[in-house]
Amino acid sequence: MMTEPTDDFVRAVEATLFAAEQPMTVEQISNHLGQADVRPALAELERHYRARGVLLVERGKRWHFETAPDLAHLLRREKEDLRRLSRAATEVLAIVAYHEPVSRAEIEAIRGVQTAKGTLDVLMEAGWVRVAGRREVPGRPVIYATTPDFLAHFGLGSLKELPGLEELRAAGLLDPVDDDMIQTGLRPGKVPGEDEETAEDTAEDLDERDLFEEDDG
Amino acid sequence: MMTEPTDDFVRAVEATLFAAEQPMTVEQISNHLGQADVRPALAELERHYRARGVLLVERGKRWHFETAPDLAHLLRREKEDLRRLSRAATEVLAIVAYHEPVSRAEIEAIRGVQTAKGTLDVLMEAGWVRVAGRREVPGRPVIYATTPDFLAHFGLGSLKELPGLEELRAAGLLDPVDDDMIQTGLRPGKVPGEDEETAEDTAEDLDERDLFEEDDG
Amino acid sequence: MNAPAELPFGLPGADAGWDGEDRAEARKEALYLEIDGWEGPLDLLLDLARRQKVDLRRISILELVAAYLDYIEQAEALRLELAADYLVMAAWLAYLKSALLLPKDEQADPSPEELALRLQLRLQRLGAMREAAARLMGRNRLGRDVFLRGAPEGLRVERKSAWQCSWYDLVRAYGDVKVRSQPVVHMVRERMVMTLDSAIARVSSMLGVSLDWMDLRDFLPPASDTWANPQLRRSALASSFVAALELARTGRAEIAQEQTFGPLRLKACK
Repeated sequence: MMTEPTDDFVRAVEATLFAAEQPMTVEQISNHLGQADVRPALAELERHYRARGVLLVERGKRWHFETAPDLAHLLRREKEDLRRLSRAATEVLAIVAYHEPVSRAEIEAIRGVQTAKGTLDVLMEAGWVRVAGRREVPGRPVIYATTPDFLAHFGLGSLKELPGLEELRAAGLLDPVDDDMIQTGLRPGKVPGEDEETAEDTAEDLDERDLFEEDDG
Repeated sequence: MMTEPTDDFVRAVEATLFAAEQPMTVEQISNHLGQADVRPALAELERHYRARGVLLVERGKRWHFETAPDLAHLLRREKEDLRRLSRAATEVLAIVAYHEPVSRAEIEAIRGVQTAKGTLDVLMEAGWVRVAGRREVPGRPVIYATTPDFLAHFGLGSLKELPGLEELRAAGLLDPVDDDMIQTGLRPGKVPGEDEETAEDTAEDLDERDLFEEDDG
Repeated sequence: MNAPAELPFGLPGADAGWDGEDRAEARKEALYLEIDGWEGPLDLLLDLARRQKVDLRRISILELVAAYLDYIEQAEALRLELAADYLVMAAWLAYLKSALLLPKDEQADPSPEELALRLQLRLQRLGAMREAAARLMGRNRLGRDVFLRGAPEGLRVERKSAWQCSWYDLVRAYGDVKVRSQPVVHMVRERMVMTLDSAIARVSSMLGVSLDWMDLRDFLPPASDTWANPQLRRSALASSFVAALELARTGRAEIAQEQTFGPLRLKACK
């Protein structure tokens, strides 16, 4: 493919817009290039770039180059980081699974601590929890439930396959883990608030902290 | 003028390089575009842009778009923020480029004068010169070389494009600096050494002082 | 921008500026006034050599030496601390000059011709680099003559989190919540005590056996095994005292105490 020689003035407009740090109005380009009429050059450039990976576009009377919208996905590369759910998020997920549908206030009542909004967001981002409507009580709180992805991820046919309280007790999962933890949960004079989550995190064992770190790769 | 439809992969390479904030190697472009071979696309783009106001150039194995040099008079910015180099710095830069890798003692032997440490620092700060290891000779002196940014800044595809390189080489003017020249040179009885730095700084060209304000004297 | 690129290397007058600046004129004026403007003796020599208006390969070394010594002589205002290098060079050049003028057979090794050649080569090398620097600086430079894209969109690497959680983590977490939220019942720990009933039984049975006054403490069980526990003994003492009062009230025992805090004695009623 042989390109026709391009008019030097068109080339100058092209270079000016390429190097510009801001979109430019016709007047600005013209001022830059000795007051010449730049409209025909802009029209020609616009036509030329229409077929290319970069477009010359006018937005609000200002011209600039931008990458073609159909290629936008190429300019973003996704990288997946494996991240372990925090203890708080795991607890909230478990409560949703055992009690669904539940409102945030109910989750908080069961957990005994306030739940940061971010925790539910993480679970929804993970695709395990969804908004399942509103409860028809005063205030109409949003209620949450698990998703089919949740069942798939944990290898469950249905929520009924989650072990019941008796089974948990038999497995030793309802034994006090250690006194400190119980005391943390019952610490008197604790003021509930959004920063609760942080306070709790601090009291959590170090292992979890390690797990929090992103394992890249 | 009707432009032929451009291959989507070529458009993708074009868009990637347009959007990139840094010059990119073939590998980087390829990583960004699903490991495909980008060389044919680069060749086609390079050819296409040759006639335009913006060029696709390769500098030290990295590719980027830049405005055409013949339009410089139209684009040159009024307040030039390029740092003005002292004569000493430009000479040292040329010596590093034409002789690389080169030690400081070799630079000094060619210039017949001790080089203030600040001169090399200025070039390294500009990103044009880097430490390229040590020469495996007694004393293991640090050796310096140019960077890809140096090539990009001065519009060189590689060091082979340095002006007059072949003539200089043919004339023997780029032969390695021998020990004799470093040790005795034109200053019999005088051995270059670090302790002369201070005296040398004092003797440095005043202009260099003014331009870089390196008053650590 | 001047274009030194057309000038072949080593030609006189090719001393272009550096970074676009040409100071040659200024330096000619300064030549006889100061020495600060030179980048060392080799720089001065190069400039003097250029004044011969011939190729650096064809300069007359004798003429150059003369010019240099002349310059040093005239530069009366030399600041000695700056001039040491220049004076060393002057001495060396004076030696070179005299050696060049000597008859051949008296010449040392390396020969003065060899030394002169080396000097010439060094001047050529420095001259070449100076011109190369000027040509380099005169190129179309990025950010001055040519420009990168002013506002690149940038290539982004988006990080997406793939959340991990195992079945065990989930169930364990639920267990933890349940444990933590269990209602807490406060229970007073059971302590070993001697009940009042058993104290009354013990004291009254022992009173029936003895006819004399007995110290209250003698009614306690012997301090062995579990009764060795001091807390339990205090409990037994307290209970036995209450038992004694109860027995006295019901008329089955007499209590006597000779002084405050003295031993409490007990005897069965007749």
